[in-house]
Amino acid sequence: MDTPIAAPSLPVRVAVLRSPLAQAAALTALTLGVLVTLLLATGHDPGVALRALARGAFGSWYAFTSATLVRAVPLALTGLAVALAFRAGLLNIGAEGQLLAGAAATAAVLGAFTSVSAVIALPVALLVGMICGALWAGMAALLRQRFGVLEVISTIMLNYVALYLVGWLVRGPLQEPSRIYPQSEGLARAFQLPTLFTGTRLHVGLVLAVGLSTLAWWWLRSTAGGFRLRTVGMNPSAAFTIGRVNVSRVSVWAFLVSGALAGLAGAVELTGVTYALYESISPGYGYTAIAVALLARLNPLGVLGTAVLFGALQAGGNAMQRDAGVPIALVHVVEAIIILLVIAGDRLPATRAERSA
Amino acid sequence: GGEQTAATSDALRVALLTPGPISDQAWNGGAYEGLMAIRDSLGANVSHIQTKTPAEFEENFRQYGAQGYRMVVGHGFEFQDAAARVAPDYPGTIFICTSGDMLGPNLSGMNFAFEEASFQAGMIAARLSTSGVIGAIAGTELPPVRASFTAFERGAKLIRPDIRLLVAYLGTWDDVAAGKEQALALIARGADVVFQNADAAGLGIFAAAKEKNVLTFGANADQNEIAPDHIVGSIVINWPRVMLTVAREVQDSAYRGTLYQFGMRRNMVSLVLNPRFESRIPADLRAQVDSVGTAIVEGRFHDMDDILQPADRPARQNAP
Amino acid sequence: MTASLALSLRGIHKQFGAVRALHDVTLAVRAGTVHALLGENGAGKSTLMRIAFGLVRADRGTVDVLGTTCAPPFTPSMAIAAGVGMVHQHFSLVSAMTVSENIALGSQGRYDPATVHAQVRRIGERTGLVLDPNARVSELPVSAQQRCEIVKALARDARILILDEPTAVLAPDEAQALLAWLRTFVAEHPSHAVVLITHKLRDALAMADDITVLRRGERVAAGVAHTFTEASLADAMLGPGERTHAVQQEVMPRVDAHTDSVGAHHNVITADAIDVRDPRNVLRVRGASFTVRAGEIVGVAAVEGSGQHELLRAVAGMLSIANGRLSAPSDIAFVPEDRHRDALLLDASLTENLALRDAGTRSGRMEWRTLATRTAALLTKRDVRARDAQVNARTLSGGNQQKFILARALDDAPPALIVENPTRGLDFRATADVHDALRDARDAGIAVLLYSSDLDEVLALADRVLALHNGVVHEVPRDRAIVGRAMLGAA
Amino acid sequence: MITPVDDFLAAAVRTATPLALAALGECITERGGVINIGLEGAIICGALAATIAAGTVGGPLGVTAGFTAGALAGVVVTLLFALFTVYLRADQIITGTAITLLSLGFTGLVYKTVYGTTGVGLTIPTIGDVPIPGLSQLPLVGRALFAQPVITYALYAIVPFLAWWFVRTHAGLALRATGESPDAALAAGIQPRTVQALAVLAGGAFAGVAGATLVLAQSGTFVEGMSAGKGFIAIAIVVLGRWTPLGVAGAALLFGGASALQYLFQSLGWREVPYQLFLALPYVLTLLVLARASARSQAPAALARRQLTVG
Ligand SMILES: Nc1ncnc2c1ncn2[C@@H]1O[C@H](COP(=O)(O)OP(=O)(O)OP(=O)(O)O)[C@@H](O)[C@H]1O
Ligand SMILES: Nc1ncnc2c1ncn2[C@@H]1O[C@H](COP(=O)(O)OP(=O)(O)OP(=O)(O)O)[C@@H](O)[C@H]1O
Ligand SMILES: [Mg+2]
Ligand SMILES: [Mg+2]
Repeated sequence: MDTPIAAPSLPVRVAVLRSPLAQAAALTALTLGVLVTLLLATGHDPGVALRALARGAFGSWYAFTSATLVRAVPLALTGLAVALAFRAGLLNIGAEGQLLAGAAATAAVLGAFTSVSAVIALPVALLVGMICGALWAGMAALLRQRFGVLEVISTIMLNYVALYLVGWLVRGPLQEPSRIYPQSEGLARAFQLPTLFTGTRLHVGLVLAVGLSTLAWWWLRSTAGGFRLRTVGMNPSAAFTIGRVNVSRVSVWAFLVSGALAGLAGAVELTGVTYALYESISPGYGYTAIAVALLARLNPLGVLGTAVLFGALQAGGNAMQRDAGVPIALVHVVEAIIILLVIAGDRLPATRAERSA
Repeated sequence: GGEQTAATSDALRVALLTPGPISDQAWNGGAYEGLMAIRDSLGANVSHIQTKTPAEFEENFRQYGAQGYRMVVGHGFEFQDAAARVAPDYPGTIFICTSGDMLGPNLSGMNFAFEEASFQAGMIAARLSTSGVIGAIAGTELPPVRASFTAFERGAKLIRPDIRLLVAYLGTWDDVAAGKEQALALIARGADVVFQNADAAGLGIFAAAKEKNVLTFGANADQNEIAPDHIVGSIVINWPRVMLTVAREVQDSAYRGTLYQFGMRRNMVSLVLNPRFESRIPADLRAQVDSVGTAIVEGRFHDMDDILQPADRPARQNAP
Repeated sequence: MTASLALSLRGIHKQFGAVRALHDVTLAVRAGTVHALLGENGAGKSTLMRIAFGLVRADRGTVDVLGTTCAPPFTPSMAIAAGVGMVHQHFSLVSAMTVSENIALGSQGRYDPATVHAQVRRIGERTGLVLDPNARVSELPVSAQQRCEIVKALARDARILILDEPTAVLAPDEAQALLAWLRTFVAEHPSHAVVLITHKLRDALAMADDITVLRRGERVAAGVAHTFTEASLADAMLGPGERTHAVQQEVMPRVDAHTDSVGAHHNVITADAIDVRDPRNVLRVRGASFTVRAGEIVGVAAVEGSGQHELLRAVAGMLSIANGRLSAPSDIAFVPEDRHRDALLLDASLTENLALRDAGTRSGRMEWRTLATRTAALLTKRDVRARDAQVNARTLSGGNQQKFILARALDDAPPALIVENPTRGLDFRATADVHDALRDARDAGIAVLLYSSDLDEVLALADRVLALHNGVVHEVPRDRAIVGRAMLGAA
Repeated sequence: MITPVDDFLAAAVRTATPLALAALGECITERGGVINIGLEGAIICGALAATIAAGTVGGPLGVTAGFTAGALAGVVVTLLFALFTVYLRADQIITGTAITLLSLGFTGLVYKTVYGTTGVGLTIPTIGDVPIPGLSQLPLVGRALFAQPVITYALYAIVPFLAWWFVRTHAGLALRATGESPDAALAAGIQPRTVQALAVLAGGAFAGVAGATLVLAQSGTFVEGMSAGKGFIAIAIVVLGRWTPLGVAGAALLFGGASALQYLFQSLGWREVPYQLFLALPYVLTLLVLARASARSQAPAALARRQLTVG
């Protein structure tokens, strides 16, 4: 039944992009208007602040690679994790915890492998990170299959548990040898992911993120497994009735793969950026990932784009603090307004068209 | 956020990175106060950034280094790995990490002998406690926190060997309600003096002390006025002095790459008693506390030598 | 004249994007009459009535209810207040709520279940539409849901009742009872009126006072019922020269229209004393034994809730059997009754919907290009009206969706086919196409097991009939009276 | 005579109070078919508004002003959320995330503007515990249930009222119908969008009051980010409580109890046990309870129905 409430937006959307230029212009103007007003009201020179934002994100090769793209890597991997799960109809809010599990496992492996060649140790460590991310997600999958516990809630709970687990590990088994600091021992050079360009901090994690996003995009589109996952996400009942798809098996696998990707994000962040396990290793990448994935409409390739957008926002936010003296609170407000305007830009035309229908 | 002052182009430029909000009236707010002192006293151009995740530390250090900041302070042990990686690339910038033990040509750890004043606080707490149970609450367990709590317990035991210390951690530095509830739980177990190092969440501990009429201590800054009838005294780091001392060295090119160890000795850390409690602290105790203080300043006090504080160990050299 | 009109829609235009749903349509419903609204799938019947109920806003035109013009914005709550009640084609009940909660929905102030219970009982006594007010809608059989929809409208003193294909989900007896009641409704209240949307021309001719026919959004005929015949109605609905032999069969179905199977062969499905439990572990089928041979259609006749749902799914391999022995091929094709819930990916292309058929066993790459070609060929072969293979399933009309589903099921010549209410909600042209496809499948040697809540459909298609009552299966002769009695448990 | 059990139970109820308030509001919102992840933002805004209002007005009247301001602030923030999700039908989860970020930043900004770097300290008037004569003397539950601030007592009225309101008023039916099937609601003459908008705003008011409770009945101060994830926990509590007011109250109490147990365990001075184990306890306990009592089937059918197109 097609009431105005649940009208499918797909056919409508096409009619909408009629004058994208005008709409983009109007929206940009609105964005800038709100931001400028806000900055002026708080006594900041909007020109200086917004220039800092742009410079911090894209202003130089270093900023783009080492600030924006370095942040985009974990956002893309966790965003991909969320996108795959959502595509299978699973609300995995637990990428944060799975990331932490992956990072912790990687730190443990590399801590134990000090005498093993990096060529072996590093891939093994990343793999174990993925496996532990998958296992952490697997708990939610198990709770869902066996006990019918909604994954929305179990994954939130598991995020907190993971956080405290890491807190304990860095003060217990994984603590650095002097046993003073709550962190693991810093990785030897050989155990650090190589950087892509000298003079930047951009590491090969980017290649992994781009490669896996592309792979996931291709896999969802072109393989039977990917198609099966999509059928379960679109209509599990039809997938079972017509496709004879083993829905719960597909769900469990999707959950595990999602967890593995988030775990890899943690492993890559540890080996590519922080080089040690800290309690605060993730500034909430796993939560931001949900917005990254949804804004990309759960398209794995789109995730790369939105991850860069969010990475740029955060990189620019740091620069606004550093170079324009904008307090972090205001930086958050600015980031939120930009996100809201992106959402509005996405929905406004569609809404107008739906209303006229 | 840091304010930029109009300064001459060759003015000293100093940056501060804090892991938490500078409105906490404690660890982060104190350092920011120090930064402001540098700006006001030395006419420096200053910048501040709040950044919590290790992933961002290196980027911010590099950006400051590249922009020619002369002194960059990372406010916490967690900053030092990143600082050590960046320092060699920016020899013109001095990197300082609080609670750190790394050392290099342009990299120093800076420690506060928080435990010295904590020891004294413990002595007072033991005497003011009627129940024989005292408590200590922190956000999370960090090296200076642990050292401070150990010293607090030793000080208390010195006065009253049978005293019992209950320690609890909140897992957060800004959940005031959790701070209060944890304090109430300790109070319910008989603790009538609650020591704390919980930054913003510490306000909840003060609120509990007020409500249950027990005693507590301020930490990192002079917090005595927040609950004047219940805060016995505060362990105060004299942030303006600390930060100015280092900044002056940097400005005068007198920086020599040493580990900074600030304690009672140079009056950088002190137990500032709440005047309202002066009368409630018996003279003999007062004398005893003072004599411990003197012994510490004169280097004659060895009861805390085994409490691992980074500066007490040979400094780790920054690997090139 | 106007005064005697209960409902009057004039000059209604409605455009959905590129689709012209209604063009200058007028409908005049006289007080004290039953008015039948006819038309093929997609002709615009539902849209027109949704406009009368305020659910859809017309682009142009006026709506008068009981002599008063309803100025826009005209909303369902205004329609209800004005005395319009609508029973929707796709039920608009909240399945998680009870019957009485659903009936009370939309009022103000306190909700007192006792009052509503009393009201439900009163309406039940007056109309024969009996309901358990405490039952959850999700647990009701469709016929009871249908009653609930009607009682909901009556409980608000609806004076104009609009029923959108109310008989589509009812067993023939239930349908006859409902239609009879509609006549008493207008007979007892001369100021009231009924608009009845149906695909059954015979029902329209027998029950309605007036008839309006829509074709592709336009009114093509209107008048007093006795001025029409089935043939003239069919011509009006289809347009001149469209009445084929198959359609003729559907318009005027006779049991003797049955064509016998070319010849049945070996057993494809053999059930030996099987018990089936539903997912809640309730025993729904007890000791069922039967066979389905290649090249025959076996029809299952049963009233709603007798266990046919579970029986069909057990044979299709989707429910495990609790006891007994079942031998059936593993690649049975299944066409479930709820197309949107169980058979389609509504927001995926037809090609992807075709690929859904073996999504569970497929491996490796998806050959989308091949699949698209195959889909396109299938659309042509089975006369599925869709722009191309890449359009989303949602954009097809119900009839074409059903034809597509059947075509997909038969695409790779399965040994057996199980179909459940295959023509629910379809117009006679689409119904004819579906029936043709089923007979073709049988003639191609496929073993077909068919359930329909419409006994006439079972009798028209089946070579053998199984009567199912309360979970117990008996094979019975293909005789309407005998089958009817067996369905009700009478020997 | 106050026993450790009394203290533990009282702490459980205290901790549960703001969670229950926020979760009841979210329960209303979700029953209308909307999931408001921006709850955290409404809580922190409520907390700041309560701080400013109570501090400005001062005295016992200040507390009333504080709660009122908290509720209003919650409504104002969720108005923005409603605009995006109900009117523009934007994705509820991204919008909620943005609203939370916005609120955390905005409150930090306003706080600093109003109170400077010195902060507000402990100067905000608070409501103390009001023991009910007689009842508070009851064994075991007396102190826990009847020696609490007034806002907790308010819950004793709100929970049964909401439970009644959901099933015994037409407005309650309309709300539930909207969450189950907006189509059906529309056909019954209900305006689903209006209902959803109101449900979101009501949830915001409750969240704002929850934030005010953190300040006025608990800490007596404001700290940036003091909501500390309580909004997310409240959302989990709604699921745990199976979308019914009584269930939500019970779930909040369970979580409050688990937290109180955590505080209690830490206060016992078992130093050998890693403290993180205690901190994780409430979450682990919640998982265990969930595993015992699945909640899948009770979710409103149209909850968070996404406007999202997959590309
Ligand atoms: N919500 C909608 N969006 C777009 N087009 C629509 C919508 N609803 C109806 N239509 C269009 O209006 C036409 C009329 O549809 P309607 O549902 O009124 O047909 P109908 O006569 O009721 O068909 P049926 O017999 O199958 O119920 C359809 O062909 C369709 O193209
Ligand atoms: N979202 C949509 N976009 C475009 N057209 C639509 C949409 N939804 C429905 N339609 C059109 O509506 C027409 C009929 O829709 P409707 O759902 O009334 O079909 P129906 O024949 O009544 O199906 P059913 O028997 O399942 O009710 C179709 O021809 C289709 O083109
Ligand atoms: Mg229709
Ligand atoms: Mg139809």
